[in-house]
Amino acid sequence: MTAQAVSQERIITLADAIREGLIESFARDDRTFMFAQGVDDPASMWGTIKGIAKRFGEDRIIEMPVAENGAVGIAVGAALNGQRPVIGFHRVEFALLALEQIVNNAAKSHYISNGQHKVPLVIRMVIGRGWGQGPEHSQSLEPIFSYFPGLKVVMPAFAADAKGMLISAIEDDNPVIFIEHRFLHYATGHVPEGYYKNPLDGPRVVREGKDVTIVATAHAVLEAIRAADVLRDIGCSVEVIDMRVLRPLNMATIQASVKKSGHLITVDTGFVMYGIGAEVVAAVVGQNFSALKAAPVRLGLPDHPTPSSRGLVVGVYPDSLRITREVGKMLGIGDDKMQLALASLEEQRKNLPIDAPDPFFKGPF
Amino acid sequence: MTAQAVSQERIITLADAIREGLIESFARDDRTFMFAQGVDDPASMWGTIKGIAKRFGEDRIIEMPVAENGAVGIAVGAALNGQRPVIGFHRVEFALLALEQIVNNAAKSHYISNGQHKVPLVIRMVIGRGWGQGPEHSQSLEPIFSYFPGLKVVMPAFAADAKGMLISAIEDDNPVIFIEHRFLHYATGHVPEGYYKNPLDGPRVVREGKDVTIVATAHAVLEAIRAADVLRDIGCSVEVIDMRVLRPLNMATIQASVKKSGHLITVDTGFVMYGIGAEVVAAVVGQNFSALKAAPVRLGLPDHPTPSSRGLVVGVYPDSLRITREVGKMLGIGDDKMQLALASLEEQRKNLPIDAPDPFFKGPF
Amino acid sequence: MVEEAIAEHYGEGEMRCPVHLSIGQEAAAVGVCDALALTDKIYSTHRCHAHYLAKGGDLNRMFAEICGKAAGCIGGRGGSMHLMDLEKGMMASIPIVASSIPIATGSALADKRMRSGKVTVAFIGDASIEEGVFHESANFAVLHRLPIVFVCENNLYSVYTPLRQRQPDRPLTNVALAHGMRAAHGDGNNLEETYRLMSDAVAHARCGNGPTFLLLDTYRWREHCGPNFDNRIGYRTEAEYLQWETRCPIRALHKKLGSGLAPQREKAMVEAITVEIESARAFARAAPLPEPAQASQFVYA
Amino acid sequence: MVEEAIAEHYGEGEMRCPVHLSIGQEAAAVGVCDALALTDKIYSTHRCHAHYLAKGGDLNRMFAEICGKAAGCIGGRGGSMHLMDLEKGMMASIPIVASSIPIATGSALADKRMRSGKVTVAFIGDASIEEGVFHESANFAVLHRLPIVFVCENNLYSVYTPLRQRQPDRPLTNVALAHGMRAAHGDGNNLEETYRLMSDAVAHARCGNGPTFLLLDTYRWREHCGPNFDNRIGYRTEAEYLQWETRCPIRALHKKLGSGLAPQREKAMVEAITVEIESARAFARAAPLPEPAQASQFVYA
Ligand SMILES: Cc1ncc(C[n+]2csc(CCOP(=O)(O)OP(=O)(O)O)c2C)c(N)n1
Ligand SMILES: Cc1ncc(C[n+]2csc(CCOP(=O)(O)OP(=O)(O)O)c2C)c(N)n1
Ligand SMILES: [Mg+2]
Ligand SMILES: [Mg+2]
Repeated sequence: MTAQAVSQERIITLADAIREGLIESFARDDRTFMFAQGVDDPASMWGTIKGIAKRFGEDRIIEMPVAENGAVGIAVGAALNGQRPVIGFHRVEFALLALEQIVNNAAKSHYISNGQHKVPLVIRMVIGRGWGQGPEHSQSLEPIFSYFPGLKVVMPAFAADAKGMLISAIEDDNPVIFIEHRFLHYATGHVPEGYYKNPLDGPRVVREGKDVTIVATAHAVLEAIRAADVLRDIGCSVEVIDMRVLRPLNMATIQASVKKSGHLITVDTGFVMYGIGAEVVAAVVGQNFSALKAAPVRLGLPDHPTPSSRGLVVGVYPDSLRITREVGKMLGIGDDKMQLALASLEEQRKNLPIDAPDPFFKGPF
Repeated sequence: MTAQAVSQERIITLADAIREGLIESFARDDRTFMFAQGVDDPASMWGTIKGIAKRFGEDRIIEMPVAENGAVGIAVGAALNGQRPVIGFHRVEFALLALEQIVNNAAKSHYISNGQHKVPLVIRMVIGRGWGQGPEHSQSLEPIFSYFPGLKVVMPAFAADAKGMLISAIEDDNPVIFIEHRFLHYATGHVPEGYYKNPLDGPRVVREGKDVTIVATAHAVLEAIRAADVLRDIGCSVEVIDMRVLRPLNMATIQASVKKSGHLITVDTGFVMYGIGAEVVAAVVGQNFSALKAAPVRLGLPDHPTPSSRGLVVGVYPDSLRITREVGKMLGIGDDKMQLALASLEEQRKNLPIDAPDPFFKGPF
Repeated sequence: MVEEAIAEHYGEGEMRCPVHLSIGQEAAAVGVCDALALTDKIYSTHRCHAHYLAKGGDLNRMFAEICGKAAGCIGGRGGSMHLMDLEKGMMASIPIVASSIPIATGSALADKRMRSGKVTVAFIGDASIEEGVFHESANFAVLHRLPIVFVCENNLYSVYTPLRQRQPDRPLTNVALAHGMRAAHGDGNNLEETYRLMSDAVAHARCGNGPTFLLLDTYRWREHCGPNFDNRIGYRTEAEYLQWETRCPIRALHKKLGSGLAPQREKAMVEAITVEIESARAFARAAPLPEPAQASQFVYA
Repeated sequence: MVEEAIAEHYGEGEMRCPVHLSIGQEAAAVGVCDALALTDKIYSTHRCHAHYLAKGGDLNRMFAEICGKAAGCIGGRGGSMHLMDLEKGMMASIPIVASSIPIATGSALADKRMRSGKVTVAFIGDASIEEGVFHESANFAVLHRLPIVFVCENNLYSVYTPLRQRQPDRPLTNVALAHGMRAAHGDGNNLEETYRLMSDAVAHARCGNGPTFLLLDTYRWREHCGPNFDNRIGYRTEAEYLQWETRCPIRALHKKLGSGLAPQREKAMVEAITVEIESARAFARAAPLPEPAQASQFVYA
C-alpha cells in the first residue's frame, strides 16, 4: 500500500513503462524472451529495451535477422513449445510481411489443434506518425489485426496501462498484438513500481461525463481528453472512453456510456473508413438503437495515405480542435462558447510543430 | 443489338465468364498477361484459365513459383513499367504472404510518386468455403483489403458482372483486388458474348423492394435473393443490394434504398465483427440518422475460424433461412406467414449437403 | 495400404475434405521417423498422412478426422491437411506451403533453450524452398545452430507443375549450402539409405552441431489432391511414372527383406493391417459428428 | 559533398524526415550507374541519395523533397527515403528492406517482354538478403533470365547490428549461386573495379544471359539514420572505422587521377559543386510547402 502510494508520485514515460513491464516479466519467468532487430542499437526501440541484454543475458533478447515472416513463425513455434516470446517491430509496416504467420499460425493454432496448442506470444508494433516518416512508415493498421478471432489486440494510451497491460499480455496464453503509438512513447504518467497487471478486459472510462461519449484509441485518447478539458470549461460534460482492447471487443462500457449521454463520437488513430469506429458505431446502433439522440460522428484519417511533408499533414490527423468542433456541432453549443474553447486550444498549440509530439501530451493524466 | 439480345439467352458459369473476360482482355491488349500457379493444371483455377496458354502462348500466362510475395512484387514492378499483369491466388490465404507488397507498393506507388507511377494490376483471390477446406483455406478477408486507400476491391456475385467487371479491372490503371467466392464459380447466369465492360462504380440494386434493404456481398447476395423471393410470396417487399465494389465505397445507392425502406440488414461473407457491414451501418446512421426505423442487423460469420467438418459448420454461414428470419423479426411479420416462407426454404434445401454449392445458386438470376 | 483404402472409399463422400496422398513416398516418411525418438518432434504439410502414421499417430483418430468426426485427432476442425498427435511428437500439419518451416525452427529454438536434447524435423516439399520463409528460417537455424533437420521430399512436382518450370537447374542442396547449412542427398525411396542419412543428421543435430538439409528423391503416384491416378491428364508422361513405379519403395523393401520375411508372416501382417484399417474406417464411420456448438470453442486459451 | 551539406544543416530542422546518408559508399553508386545508360533503370532503398545523384537525379528537387516542399521530386510526399526521377531512370526508392527487389525484378520482366534492351539494377543492402523476398525474386530472375543486376552494397551493418550477428559466416555470393545466378565480388570503394565488374554484369544482362549478383564491399561512415558520426556509441570500433577511412573511395579516386586532374581544375570543380549545393539548398528553403489539399490527390489514377 505504501509502495503503491509512493508509486503514484512516480512519473515516467510510456516507453520507460514498457521497459519496466518487460523487465518485470523477464525477471518472473525465464521462458520469456524477446526477438528484436537492434539489440545493441542505442536507440533501443525508444528506450523500451534498454539494458535488457545486459541484465538478462544475450539469450533472453535475441537479435533477429531482417526477416519478419520467419521471425514471427519462429516465435510461434517457440510459443507452441513452452516458451513465451515477445517480438518487437519498429514499424507496423514490417509486420505486414508476417501476416500469414500471424493470421494462420499465431491466431489459429489453439483453435485448429482443438485446444491442444497454446500460443503465448506478444507482438509489439509501433504505429503512428511524425517527423516525415511518410506513407510506408506511419500507418495505423489496428483494424487489420482486430479482424481475426484468436488474436488479442491491445492498444494502451497511458503509461501505467502500457506497463500493466504488457505484463498481462506476456502472461496471457494467447497471441497478443500490442500496439504502441509512436508519439506516446514520449508521453508521461504515474506508473507504479514493480510488478502489477492491468487486465486486458476492454474499454475504460478515463473522463466521466454525461453529455457526449467519445470513444478513442491510443494517441487519440489524449486528444479527446484535451478536448474534454476545454469543453468542461464551457460547461459541457464529455465522457472519454479509452478503447484499450480492440479484440476481443467488450462493448459493455461503451454501451452504458452512450445510454447515458445519447451522443457518440469515435476517434481512430487509423482510417475512418472500415476502421475501429465503424464497428463501435454499428455495435451501438445494433444493440441500443434508441440510445442515440443524434447521428454518431466518426473521426480518424481521411481516405489517403499519410504523406511526409508537414505541409501535407495539416488537417490529416484528428486533433483536439476537430474533436471539440464536432462536439459543439453535435450538441448545438453556441458560437461564443465554442470560440472560447477553440481559442484556448489554439493558444496551447501555437507555434508547435505539427510533426513532433505535442508537449501537452507529456502528461501525467 | 442482336448480338446482345442473343447473348441474353446464353447461360454459362461464373467461372467461364471469368475465363471469357480474361480472353477478351488478352486479345485486346498484349501488355496483359497473367501469373498463375498451375498453368498446366487441368483444374485450371476452376476452369477460369483453361486454354489460355494454348491460345495466347506461354509468355502471356507465366507459371509462378510458389512465392506469393515475390510474385506480387514482380507484378507490381511489371505494372509500373507498362505491363498489365493479372495474378491469381487459389486461396485468399496465399495472398496474406504478399500483403506488404499489396499494401505498400501496389496501393501506394501512384500516391507516393505524386502521380508519376501507375499500377494497372489485378489480383484475383478466391475466398469462401466448402468441402472441408478448413480454417486456413476458407477465409473471407475482403475487409482487410478494403481498408487501404489506393486499392480497388471488387467482389462480383453474378456471372455477367464477373466478366464485365474483370475486363474493367484489367483496363483500370489502379491495383484491383478481384475477389471470387469459391461457390460462385459454379453459379450460372446470362452472360453477353464478346467484349463488354461493367463499371466498377459501386453497389447495385438487384431486387427492388420497399420494406427492407439487404446489403450483401458475393455469395451472400444469392442467399439474400433467395430470401427475398420467399418473402415476396408472403407479401414482403425486399430490396437486395449487391455491394460489388467495396473500395472505393460509393454509398449513394444504399443510402437511397434505406431512406425508402427504413430498414437495413447487412450480410457479409466474412466475419461480422470489424466486417464490411460495420462500415455500411456506420455510414448509414452517420449520414441518414433518422432514416432507420429499427435497429440495423448485421449478419456474417461468427467470431471464430471456419472449421472443416460439416458437423461444425451448421449455422456458421448466414443463409437464406437466417436472413428470412431476421427480416421477419425486424418487420414484425406474423408467425404463420413466417412459417410458410421458412418451410418453403427448408423444402428447397432438404437433403442437400451443407458443404457443397447449392444447386439453387446455379441461377440464372 | 491405409491410403489405398482412403482412395478406394473417397468417392463415397464420407471423407469430405481435400486429401493429398503420400502413396509412393512412404519410405521417406518411415526412414526419417524411424531415426527419431518418440519425444522428437515433426512438423508436416498438406501431405501429412504418411508422416502422421510413421511417427506413430493413431489410425482411428486419423480416419475420424478425415471424416470430420468429433473423435478425429483435432475434433474434425481441420481434416486431412491438419493431422497432429501431440503425444507422438506429430506437432502440426500446416497446409500453407512452407508455413510450417519457421514453426519447426521455433520448435528447435525452444528445445535448444530448454536443453531438452530433442530434435525437430520439418518435412517440406520441393516447392517450399521457393518460398522466402524457407530461407529466412534456414538462415536463423544455422546462425543459432538449432537442432533441426529440414527433410525435403523432392517428388518433382508442385501440384502439376514440374520442378524445371519453377526453379533453375541446379542441385537443390545448394540452397542449404548458401546458408552455410550441412546438406545431404539420397534416394528417398530407399528406406535404408534414408534411415542412414537421417540418423547422421539427427546425431549432428542432437550433438549441438546444428541443422541439416536432407534432400530425398521420391515420387507421388496419385494425383496431387484426391484419390485417383492422373497420368492420363498429361502433365507427366506414363513413361516417367512407370520408371518410378519400378522404384517402388515398398517393393524395394520387400525385395531386401526377401528371405527375411516368411510368406506366412507377411500374409499375417497384411491381414492384420487390413483389419486395422477396416476397423479404423468403421470407427470413423460410426463416430458422431461434432456438435455445432463446439465450433465456437477454443478461440481463446 | 551534397550529403555533408545535409549533415551540416540537418540540425536546423528544415529537413524534417529521417535521412540515411551514403557517405563512404559513393563509389559503389557512381561505379554502378556509370556503367548504365540513361534509359536503364535503378531501384533503391532507404539509403538512396547517392543512387539518385549518380543516376542523374535533380539536386534541387532532391533538397526540396527532403525539406518536404512542393517542388520536391515527389512533391514532399515521401521525403528522403523515397527519391525518384523517372526521366533519369531512377524509378523508385522504397524504405521497406528488400521490398524494392521484386519490383526491380518485375521491371526487368517488363523490359524483357517488351524487348527494350534495357537493364534494371536493384540496389540492395547486406540485410536485404535475409528477407525471403530476395530469394523469391532471385529464383524468378534466374528462371526467366531477366536483364537485371542485384547490386549488394555490403557495408557490414544493418542499422547497428553487424553482419555476423545476422548471418552465418559464408560468402554472401553463395546466395546467388544457390539460385543458379552469376555472381561477382569486388571492392565497392574502388570506382574503377566497381565500374569494370558492373560493366560485365550489364553486358551479360543486355545480351539476354540473365542476372548477376554483384557484391560490393563498402562502409557507411555516418550513423545509420541521421547526420552524425557515431563510433562513440560502441557498436563498432574506432579502429574499424579508421581502417575504412583509409579506404575512402573519394581519396582513392583522387590519388588515381593524380596528375590527371590539375589542382586548379579541381578547385574549380569543388567550387562549382559547392555553388550548386548552396543554390539547391536555397531553392529548397525558398520553395513553398505543398498545399494541404494536395494530400488527397493521386490516391487513384
Ligand atoms: C502459400 C501457398 N501457396 C500455394 C499453395 C497451393 N498448394 C497446395 S499444395 C502445393 C504444392 C506444393 O508442392 P510441394 O511443396 O512440392 O509438395 P507436394 O505437394 O509435392 O508434396 C501448392 C502449390 C499453398 N497451399 N500455399
Ligand atoms: C522489412 C523491414 N524491416 C526492418 C526495417 C528497419 N530498417 C531500416 S534500414 C535497416 C537496415 C538495413 O540494412 P542494409 O540492408 O544492410 O542497408 P544499410 O542500411 O546498411 O544501407 C533496417 C533493418 C525496414 N525498413 N524494413
Ligand atoms: Mg513436390
Ligand atoms: Mg548494410
